[in-house]
Amino acid sequence: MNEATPMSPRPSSASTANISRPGDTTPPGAPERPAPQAPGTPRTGAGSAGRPRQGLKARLMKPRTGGLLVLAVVVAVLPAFLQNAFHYDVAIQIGFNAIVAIGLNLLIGYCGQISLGHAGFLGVGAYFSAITVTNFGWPPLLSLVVAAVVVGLLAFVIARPILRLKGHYLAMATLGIGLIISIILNQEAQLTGGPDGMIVDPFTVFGFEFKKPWHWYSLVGGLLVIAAWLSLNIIDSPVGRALRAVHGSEVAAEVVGVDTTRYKVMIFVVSAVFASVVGSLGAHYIMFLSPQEASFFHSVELVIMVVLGGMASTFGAVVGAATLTALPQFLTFLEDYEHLIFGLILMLVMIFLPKGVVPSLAALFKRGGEK
Amino acid sequence: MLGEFIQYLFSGLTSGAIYALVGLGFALIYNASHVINFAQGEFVMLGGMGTVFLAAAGVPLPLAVVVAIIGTACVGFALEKLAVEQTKNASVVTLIIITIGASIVLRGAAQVLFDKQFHTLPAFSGDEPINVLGATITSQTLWVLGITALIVVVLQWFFNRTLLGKAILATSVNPLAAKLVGINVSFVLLLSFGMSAALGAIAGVLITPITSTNFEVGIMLGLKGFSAAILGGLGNPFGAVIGGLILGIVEAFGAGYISSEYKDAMAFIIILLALFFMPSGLFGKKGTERV
Amino acid sequence: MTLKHTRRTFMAAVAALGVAAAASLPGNAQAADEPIKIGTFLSVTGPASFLGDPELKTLQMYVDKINAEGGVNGQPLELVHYDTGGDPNKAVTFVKRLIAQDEVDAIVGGSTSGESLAVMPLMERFEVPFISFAGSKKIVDPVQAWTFKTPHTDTMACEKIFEDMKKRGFTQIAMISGTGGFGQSMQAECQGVAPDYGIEILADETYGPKDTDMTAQLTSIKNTPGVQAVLNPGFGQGPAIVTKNYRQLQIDAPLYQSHGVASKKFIELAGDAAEGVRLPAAALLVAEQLSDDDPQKPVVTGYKAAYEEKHGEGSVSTFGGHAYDGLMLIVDAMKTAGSSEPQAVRDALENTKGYMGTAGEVNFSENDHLGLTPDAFRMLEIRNGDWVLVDDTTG
Amino acid sequence: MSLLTVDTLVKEFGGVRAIDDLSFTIDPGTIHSIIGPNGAGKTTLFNLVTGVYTPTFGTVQFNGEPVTGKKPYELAARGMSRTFQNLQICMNMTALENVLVGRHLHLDGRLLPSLFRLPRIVRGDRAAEDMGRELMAFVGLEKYFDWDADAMPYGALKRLEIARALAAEPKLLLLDEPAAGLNDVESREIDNVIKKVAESGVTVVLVEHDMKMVMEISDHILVLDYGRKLTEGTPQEVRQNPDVIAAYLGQVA
Repeated sequence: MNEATPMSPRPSSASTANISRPGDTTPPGAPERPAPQAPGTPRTGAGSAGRPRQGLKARLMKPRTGGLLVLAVVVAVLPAFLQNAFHYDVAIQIGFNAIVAIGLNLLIGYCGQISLGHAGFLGVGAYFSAITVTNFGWPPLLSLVVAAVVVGLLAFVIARPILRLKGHYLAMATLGIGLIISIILNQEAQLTGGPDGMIVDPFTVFGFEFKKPWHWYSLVGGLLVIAAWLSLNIIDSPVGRALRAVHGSEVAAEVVGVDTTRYKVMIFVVSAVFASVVGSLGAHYIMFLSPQEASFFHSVELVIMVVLGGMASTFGAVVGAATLTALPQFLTFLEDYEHLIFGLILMLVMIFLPKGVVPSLAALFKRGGEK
Repeated sequence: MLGEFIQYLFSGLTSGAIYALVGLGFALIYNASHVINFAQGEFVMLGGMGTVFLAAAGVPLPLAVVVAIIGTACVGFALEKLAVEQTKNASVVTLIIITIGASIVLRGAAQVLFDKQFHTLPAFSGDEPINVLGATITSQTLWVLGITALIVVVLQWFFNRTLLGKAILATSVNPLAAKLVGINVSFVLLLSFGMSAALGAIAGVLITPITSTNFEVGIMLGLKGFSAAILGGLGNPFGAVIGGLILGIVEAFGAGYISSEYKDAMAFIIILLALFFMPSGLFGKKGTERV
Repeated sequence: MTLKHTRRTFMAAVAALGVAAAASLPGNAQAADEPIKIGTFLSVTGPASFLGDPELKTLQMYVDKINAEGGVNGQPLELVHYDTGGDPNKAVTFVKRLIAQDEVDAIVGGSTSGESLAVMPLMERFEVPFISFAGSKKIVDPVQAWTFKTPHTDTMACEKIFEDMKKRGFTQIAMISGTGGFGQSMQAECQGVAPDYGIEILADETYGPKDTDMTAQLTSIKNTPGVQAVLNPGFGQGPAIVTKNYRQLQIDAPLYQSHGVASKKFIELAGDAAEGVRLPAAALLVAEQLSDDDPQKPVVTGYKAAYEEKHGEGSVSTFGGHAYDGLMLIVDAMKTAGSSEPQAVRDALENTKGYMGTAGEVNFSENDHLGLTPDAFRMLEIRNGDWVLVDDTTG
Repeated sequence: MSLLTVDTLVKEFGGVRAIDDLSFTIDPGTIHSIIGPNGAGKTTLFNLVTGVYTPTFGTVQFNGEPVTGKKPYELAARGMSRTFQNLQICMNMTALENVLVGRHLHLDGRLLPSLFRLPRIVRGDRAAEDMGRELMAFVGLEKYFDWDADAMPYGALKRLEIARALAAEPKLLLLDEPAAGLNDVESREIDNVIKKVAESGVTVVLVEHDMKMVMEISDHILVLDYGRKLTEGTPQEVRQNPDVIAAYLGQVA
């Protein structure tokens, strides 16, 4: 006589996760595992015994301090391994991609909203900077900021109607937006140079021109650390919890007062702005810009970075960006078989580490640690 | 001008029928597994390229067509068995990436196995255009439309009248319940991938005389097919067909009456508008969220 | 704070180490016999693969051939090649790799204009002799010290076509162009030079590179009164579909294609519909039809025979020819300079005079890094499924 | 004045009336139960009251203010909070983080302060975590603070939902079958929690099948049948109502 038997609950992961399919349900009565205890994190008793005082070790274990420190060290030490302009170029490209992936990860990994059109925002940012600096002589830094504002506004206007959509429909809508942007960039040749692209002026700030690889490396490395810091800040904050709640259970988030639409729009805009800034800088770095930057393929590449590295993991996004940027450089010796092998690697990683490299390895590590 | 209007309509139907056939493949797999298979365009490519190369190797054309379709179906089986089935609990985004990976693999394999050139097949019943009310249409377009219609009818019959078809529908609605009543769910999934691949291959054979084919032709066709399936509404094969036809017709009228530069953009704007008012596509299931 | 996070910290560290490891990319290897390294970056895959594929095949074939004949200046050639997939950004990375990592002596390639334009600043900065295989005029105008190119410019093709139209008395035409880089460039260049030939463009339509049906655009053209001829610049399968649709709609005005379809493949794809189509192309396509005293004849018949022997009857295209010219120009310059030292090679290249290639006679100078004249183009017509030379400007 | 007033409420799904001309009021400071057989429309009613569904007809007033058609988060801001019959736990978060989501309305939810982790965010989160731990202890989840939600047993998740709902400090708490699927011991614990909540001044509305529990803790009971009000009153009155016995309790026997 139960209205719905508790034996057939619709687990939240299937009913409200934005993208779901039959079978990907997590049984709510999952087998009880021993309570995990993080080493070095003191526990408090029940109630008002006050919060734990955190020692230095505990603080270093937090991603916002420890993880960020590791990232900063890697960025600082990496040049010792970079032997030439090509190595620097790959490192810089990794940095650019990683920043976009970190932003996109906030949207896809944490908020659970897919976008197959983010290269479009990157492209708008890039072209805005390229055109205003090269054709109209704006200072590059000003262009970059204005471009970010313009892209932010564009994303804001688009986000509201689009983010009502769920799952594959959202994928389609974002794909459509990206394609429309890319078509415009291709067609408005007087302004953009069309499919052949346009030459872009160098990046100068107050008279200093970013010319040498290490100039760019320092800039991008610094921005990467800042982007990771901002991302980690967001995740572990009221905003971040609201975002993750939207992913976990949209209706639950709503009934405790989270304006889910507002947060979806907010993070869509943030991730678009990340992409825009990278677009602007990238155009100056390459000193050439073509509509391929805004293409569907680039959008898909960015999503692959996020998913491959690990959704809902800031450092996963970095690892994903690094892997996807560097891997083709390692596979060139395969010549005609390059694409075949690249696709196989992608498939195998996703089949065997479906949550992405970093979270899957982390889970493995965790299980190992408990034994 | 009537002739002009009808010509645009024919033009739209030609492209639209192609999109519809590819969209149908998306719908079929989605129906059974709720997976969007981004390698669907590659099935179309394999059907066309396979036929071309078998024929070039001296296999009689009709036999080449059959072998290419069966071969592509086997690729579909393999994709389900070796990739999709191995990922029971993967999120849908992960599955999307896996099927994108599969499409890269298939393109890479085709590039090595076949070549990078464009190829074509002779039209089934000659190249003579048919005049209708001052407009012309090629007989191959009629083949595409006719076979698409036939496939829709056969699919309707299959899903509504046969036990196996009903089993697929049941699996789509509730895989657990389907399993409990004795349906071999993994067989159903395997079958749907095979059917969808075969359908893609048929599309490939049908459209090669119109568009030609090469190892990368699947990318754009996949994209359009996906758009068609979404516009029509997921889970409804009939919707995918209508979605494809609408897409083709919007492009043709856009190119004819407004601007050929922005005809693709217009098609996507129509899709966005449609989704804005109908978030589950034109014929998709609108469910109230149960909490 | 939480367990999830602490573990992630560890993993981040591990991952970061991975990045560091990844940074030690393939190291510099110096071969013992010190070959001359020729670098190339081509769209072997992607939308322009029909350019990159024959280009790479040509380069590989002739590098082997040259080595079998004893190499250049006593040194063997080594070809280092990367596939850009047509992406200018990838081209930039690969060119940095060619220059900084592979330490090549010269670079040829860039199947598309976008790729070529994107990497030119690098060639200038690192002072590497570079020969592009792409069409755009912007590559050699203004002239950059280190950049040369082998194919005719798109403007020349327009001029050749309009010349033929003028000769046949056509003054009002329509254009239907692909929206790819090549189609758009041709569209713009042709619009620019049309007034010089007294030609008026009455209708200007476009189609996407992957479109499946162009009857809508062609119906607009058909219904535009006064159109005497139609020009379709584009490449890939698009022009073949346009040609088929053109016949389907029974448009009577003559159809012109561009040098973007200058391979037998086009005739194969368009079938009977291709009958009567005219296009400007290099002499390569009609090698056998050239008169025996044509100085270009030995070059084009030689290349054609060699390529088709390896890759099949009818497989030759002018695209592969551009790669042949590029490689030979570099090799000749190295022979002239007596070394592969960049500055010497560049100077020798710039002083190339009377090189007879598949595209025509090349005369580089300080102000001309293209070195071809419009008459290097031949006007061809498709008759009975083959090319027929129709202009009499050639010798 | 009543806290919640529902007036001539109607909800149709494709022509079928799941809620049909329903009116009732809920007074502050009571434990109010809604009972009825399967498909009586209890959960639909919850969804209508909390804004998850929009009514076809009729009005809802909360705290003297008309709130018909308001979004769930707007109602939450006015002091309404709820749990779900089918768990709605964020499985991608830890238990404590789930409770902190419930605290959302009392924290700074603007982007920039969070982005730069201003001191106010740090302070707010710290206080919220303390409160979250207290609430988890309150519902008996001391051992689960830093557990990933997807690793917790069903009964614990049911209680976690209550803790999350309480973190919003609601005036009105709607609990949809909080004891469903729990064993007797767990049920009694939930029982106690509900009583404690009510004692703290929160008005509780309960949908529950466990008649023993309903009769024991309710101040007032509303009986639904086919979307309509069958009767309402004190547990005593309801128990003796012949319609109720026929339509509902009769089935049990």
